[in-house]
Amino acid sequence: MECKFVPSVCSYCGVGCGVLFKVVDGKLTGTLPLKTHPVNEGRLCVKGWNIHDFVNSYLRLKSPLIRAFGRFIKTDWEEAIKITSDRLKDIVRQHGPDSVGVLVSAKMSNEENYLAQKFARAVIGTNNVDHCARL
Amino acid sequence: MDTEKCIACGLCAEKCPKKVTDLFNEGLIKRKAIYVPYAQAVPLKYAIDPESCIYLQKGKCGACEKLCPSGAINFKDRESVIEREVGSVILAPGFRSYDPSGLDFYAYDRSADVVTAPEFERMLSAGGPTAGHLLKPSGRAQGIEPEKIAWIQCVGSRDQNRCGHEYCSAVCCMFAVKQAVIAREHSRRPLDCAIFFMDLRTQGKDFDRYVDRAKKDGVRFVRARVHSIEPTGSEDGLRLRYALEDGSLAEEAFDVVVLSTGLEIDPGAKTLADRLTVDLDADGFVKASPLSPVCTSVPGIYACGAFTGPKDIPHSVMEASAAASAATEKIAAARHTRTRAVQRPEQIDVRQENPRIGVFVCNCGINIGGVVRVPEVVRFAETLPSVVYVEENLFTCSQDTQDKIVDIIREKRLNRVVVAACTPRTHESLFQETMAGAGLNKYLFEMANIRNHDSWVHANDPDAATKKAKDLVRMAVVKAALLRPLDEDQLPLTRTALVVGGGIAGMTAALCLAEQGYPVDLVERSDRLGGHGRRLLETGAGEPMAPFVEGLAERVVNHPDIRVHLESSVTAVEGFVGNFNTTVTSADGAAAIEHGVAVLATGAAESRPAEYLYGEHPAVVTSLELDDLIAGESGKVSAASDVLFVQCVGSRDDERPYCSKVCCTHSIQSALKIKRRNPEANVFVLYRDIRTYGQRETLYNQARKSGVHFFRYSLANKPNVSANGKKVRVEFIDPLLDRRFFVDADLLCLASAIVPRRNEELAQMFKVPTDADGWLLEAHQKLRPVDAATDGVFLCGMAHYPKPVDESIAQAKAAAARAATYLSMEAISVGGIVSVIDERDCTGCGACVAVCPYSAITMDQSRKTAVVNPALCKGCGACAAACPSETPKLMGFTHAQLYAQIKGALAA
Amino acid sequence: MKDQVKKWLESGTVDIFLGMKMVDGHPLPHAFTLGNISDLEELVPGTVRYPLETFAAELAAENPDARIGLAARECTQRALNVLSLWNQAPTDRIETIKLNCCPSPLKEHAACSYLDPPEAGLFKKHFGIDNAADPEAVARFEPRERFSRWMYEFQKCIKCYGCRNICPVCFCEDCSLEHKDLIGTGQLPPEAPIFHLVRAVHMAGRCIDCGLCEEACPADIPLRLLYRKVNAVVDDLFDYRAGEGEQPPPFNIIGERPSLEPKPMENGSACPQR
Amino acid sequence: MTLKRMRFLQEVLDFVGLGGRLHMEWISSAEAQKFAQVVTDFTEKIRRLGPNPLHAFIQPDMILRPRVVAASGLKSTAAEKEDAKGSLPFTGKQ
Repeated sequence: MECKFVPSVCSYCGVGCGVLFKVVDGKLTGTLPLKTHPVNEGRLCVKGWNIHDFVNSYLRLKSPLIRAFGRFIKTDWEEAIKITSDRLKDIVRQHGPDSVGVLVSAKMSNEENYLAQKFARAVIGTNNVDHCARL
Repeated sequence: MDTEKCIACGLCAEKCPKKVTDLFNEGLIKRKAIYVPYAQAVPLKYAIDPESCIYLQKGKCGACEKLCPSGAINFKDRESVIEREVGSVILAPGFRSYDPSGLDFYAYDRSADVVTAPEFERMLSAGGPTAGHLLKPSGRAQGIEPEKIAWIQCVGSRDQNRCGHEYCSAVCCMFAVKQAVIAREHSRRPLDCAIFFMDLRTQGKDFDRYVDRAKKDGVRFVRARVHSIEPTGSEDGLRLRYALEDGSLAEEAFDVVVLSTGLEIDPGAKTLADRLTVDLDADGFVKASPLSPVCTSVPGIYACGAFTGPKDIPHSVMEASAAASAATEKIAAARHTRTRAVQRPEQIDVRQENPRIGVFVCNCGINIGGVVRVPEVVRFAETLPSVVYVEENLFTCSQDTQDKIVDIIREKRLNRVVVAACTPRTHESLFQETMAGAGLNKYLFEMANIRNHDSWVHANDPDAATKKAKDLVRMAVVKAALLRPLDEDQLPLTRTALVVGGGIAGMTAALCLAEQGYPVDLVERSDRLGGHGRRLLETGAGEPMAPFVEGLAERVVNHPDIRVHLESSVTAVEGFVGNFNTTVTSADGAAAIEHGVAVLATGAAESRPAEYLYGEHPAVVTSLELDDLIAGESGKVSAASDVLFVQCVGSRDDERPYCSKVCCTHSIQSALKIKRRNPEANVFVLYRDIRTYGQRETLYNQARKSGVHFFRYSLANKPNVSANGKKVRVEFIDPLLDRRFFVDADLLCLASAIVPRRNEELAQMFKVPTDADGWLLEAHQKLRPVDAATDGVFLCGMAHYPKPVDESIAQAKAAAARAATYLSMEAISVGGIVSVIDERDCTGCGACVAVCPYSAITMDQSRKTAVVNPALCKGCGACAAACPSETPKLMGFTHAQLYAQIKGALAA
Repeated sequence: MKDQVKKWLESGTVDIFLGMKMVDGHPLPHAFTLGNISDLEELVPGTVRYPLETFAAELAAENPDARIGLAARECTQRALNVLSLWNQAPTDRIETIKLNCCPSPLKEHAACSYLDPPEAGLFKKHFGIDNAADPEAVARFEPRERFSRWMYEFQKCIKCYGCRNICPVCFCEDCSLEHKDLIGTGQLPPEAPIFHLVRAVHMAGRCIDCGLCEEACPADIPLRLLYRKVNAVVDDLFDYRAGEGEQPPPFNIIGERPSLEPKPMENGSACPQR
Repeated sequence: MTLKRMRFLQEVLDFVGLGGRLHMEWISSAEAQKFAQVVTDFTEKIRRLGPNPLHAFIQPDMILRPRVVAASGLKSTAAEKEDAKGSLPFTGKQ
């Protein structure tokens, strides 16, 4: 029986509320607002309260999937990336870079989000990039 | 009247031109010649009173026949003789209320404001002539309310001079108190209620408590025999004249006087008894021995209720069951020989199907159709979701419509049925039967009551009634869409009984069951059977007890179907009705007994008085000890020249507010024995109220005639006892002379209270609660007097409340009869409308366990979840309401279904 | 306190001790065990409150043999009593060390984050309900104004469920607040006032007045005030105070108290009360 | 049990300003007259209390317009005031 309380920052949006994770035997079992955090002062929104739920969700994707024949087929990263890049290249070639949009989310780190916009602007060549926490 | 066709719409009575005095309402109002005898009549069907019907008397009229929408009236119907071959006959013709017309001093004939108790009962009833509104009979038209009401007890009872009824009617004291309390509740103004009585005979269970409450509430009790009632003709109303206890004369005026008229046997019942050669006693009651209370002089004919002696409802209900038991014992072999099973098609599984609802809207002749625009409701129902078929019927409940419904269910592949008609109370089972006939689960049925709740209530407003009918149909349809088929399982049961207690009650119950062919285990704590019965000398009617108890014990011991466990006690109980598993422990070890039902007959005990020098002076004994002395032919009794009895020792006081019920009769019998043995002896009885209820009154009269002296004392002025050599000096005040007396008694007999046994553990094992005084609690005082709240557990004898031998025997037989209702079943049907708890959502908080009135929910501590036993669940829904997270689902009434219904109601 | 916890851990009186530890200036809940016994140096009473009793109850349920120690404020103790009553916390396996918290006539000092709620703003004062107000003061508003003020507060709700999530005495698996038949879904603010009243009803006989709900409320709804009224009603009607003693709550005992009469419709009603 | 819950709910509803709109009465199935009387009286009472104030608040954009909301319903109807007199201050133990 091991029980830990880990302070962290909510990954949902740009506000950056302090959260406290309850970790029992290595598993994230609960989220609480961090009472002393200057941003949220012990309050959270419904998303923040349920961080442990999405972490532990059985619906989370654990490997890349390809849609073929109308259903999803499990695959490895190498193939997934190859197919994605091939299709993106095709689309950009046929319809131009502005036919592609990049959506990223708060569940990624800042660095990843930075890379995503870099990818959109520098690689694809479009300004169509957006983020769910663009408050 | 064809009761199959009558739909109780009431049209016939509305149009019937003939008005007749309503006997049910004690002649206070009129009814028609075609009528329903009283509002709660079952079945609710109209009847024609042939003596008053114009058509039957004069051959003209027939208005009802023309108007009846269902053609139920058949004037050609004639009286027919029906012959049946039966093994036993039970007589229960009841009683009639004494008619005080002849008693001129009570002015019953002369004043409308002098009424009998049954008349007053109707005046108080919400279904009565004044709808429960308390009005002065003489001022009913003007709406004048009474301010003072008097009750006069013992009218037609305890009176040999004017009405020839020596007996006490046993029930009047209690009903007068009840009427006084209710009258005060019904009155808008403070009502002065006074009860004039001789002895207050409220000996039943919890009755004295009720009286105490009435006194506290302000009902006056006046100990006086009213001499006369004189109508003054003025505002004063009725003048009562009476003598107070000290001899002074008193007068008081009242608005209304209620005569607490006694019970007597109807001449018709006497004729019936004559025809059957059943012996009656001088009072007209069935001659029966207290040792075989429901048997008549003719074998195979049994009697119960007031026909065997005046008695109250609980006692009558007990006797009814006892008579049923006695009537089946001899013919038990014929049980089930004439029953047939119903053939039904196999059930269709509709669980995977989308709801396909059929709605049948009933016109009920013009009963509904005359107010509600049924075609409009039909069109509306067609628009409701999941409804695939709607039909209008003239009479949905008629047999041909039933057959049609079956066809339509098949043809349209309906899997839910809604009937918008009358009340499910009377018709749901009929339609469910139809469902089963079409192969549908009977719980896929829902009813909307657009008659009683709608067309009857809003008869003057067809628009509103039609709107409401739509709402009701919508509610039923949205609920029906969520209905699920429910299963009923057949649970096998162990067809044996366990009887705890080997006294008279326990032995009687065991014998009755064994005689009906059910094996019985009888557990007795002591080393021999008989209990207190062995110490009693004789019954109230003077029959010796010893041979009876001896004979009973012998029959029990020798009965092949009874196993007697002496010096044993119950130490653990598991299971539930039909499947109990009880551990009986004796010196030889523990034995497990499987049984289907249990009868608790653990008896009571005589208390040891802590007053009046009991245990300190050899001359002071209790009633049972005096019995021992008399039986032992002790010189102590024969030599005694002064014997004194003190009643209510430890009963009817603050500590034990109940009456021990048997002591008055017991003491008077002992007093008579002493008098017989030594007529020179002075015998005194100090009492508070002499409660020789029913025909025991004869003993009281005998005692007084043979010179036994009776003195009343009150709780505030208890007699004072001191030692005086070998004698004890008893000082007391005679209220009539208001003087202090003393008696130097050779023997002082204390009528000590009967106290419950300390058997909380046993009660808890069988989940039977005890009342405030420690007596085992029955499920319903009047209607289920021998059933415990727990299914399959029954009680009888003194464990339930102190009572004389005849009542104990009757109750024991009753318990056996009730137990046999389970034992005669092939299996117990469980499931249907019961609560179901989903383990995944249950947090094990125990709220449902605490509120379940039937102990049907237990906590599985290892899984931390509550478990419902469907065999015990009655579907009351208390658990569903108590649970903070709505986890218990009451099948057929789930939260989802009820919410849908509420939303349906508000959807308009 | 540190010595006491150390003694408990070393003697095996408890396997785990839940208290507060200072981490980078933040007092955080922490599970002290024999393995990290040196952490005890940082053990603090803490001015902020987390529902430690909930953690303890969860741990106890997961580990049927574990013995748990707890730094308990008075509200923690009350919550434990309630949880025990509802069969949710094995109090025989939970040891507590009392903290000096709620103020009393004897001790003014109290380490409780709730003690000085922020002053209500002007708008809230004018149209809403001051969190620091007394239930009696709220009751003095006229009914319609009372309703209006409550609705102003309830409508700020963002349905974060924080009040329920942090509540130490909320333990249902299947919460009525998420019951779509009771409370409509997909709208914000949630069906007011139903959402808050449903919760208020569920708190009856259970709320131990710790105030964590109000502390956690991002919309500053005076929840503690509402539940205080609930508690007062339960106390007045049933003579029951949740968290004190071992009496089962009134809604868990079948039967009515004879003195409890339905509320009369109004004075001089045509239907006299019996 | 029902009585307990209803008594409790009456007080709580009253506290949030919806008092007098919940009533409970014991009526036996034999007391049709009483039933009709109670329903009539209660209907009449509700009519006097006026429409449910809740309806004034159910507007989709309510959250954006708290000022309007707050201002819209600070006045009690005469009947509500009267009812408040009967029910407040809370009388407590009975």
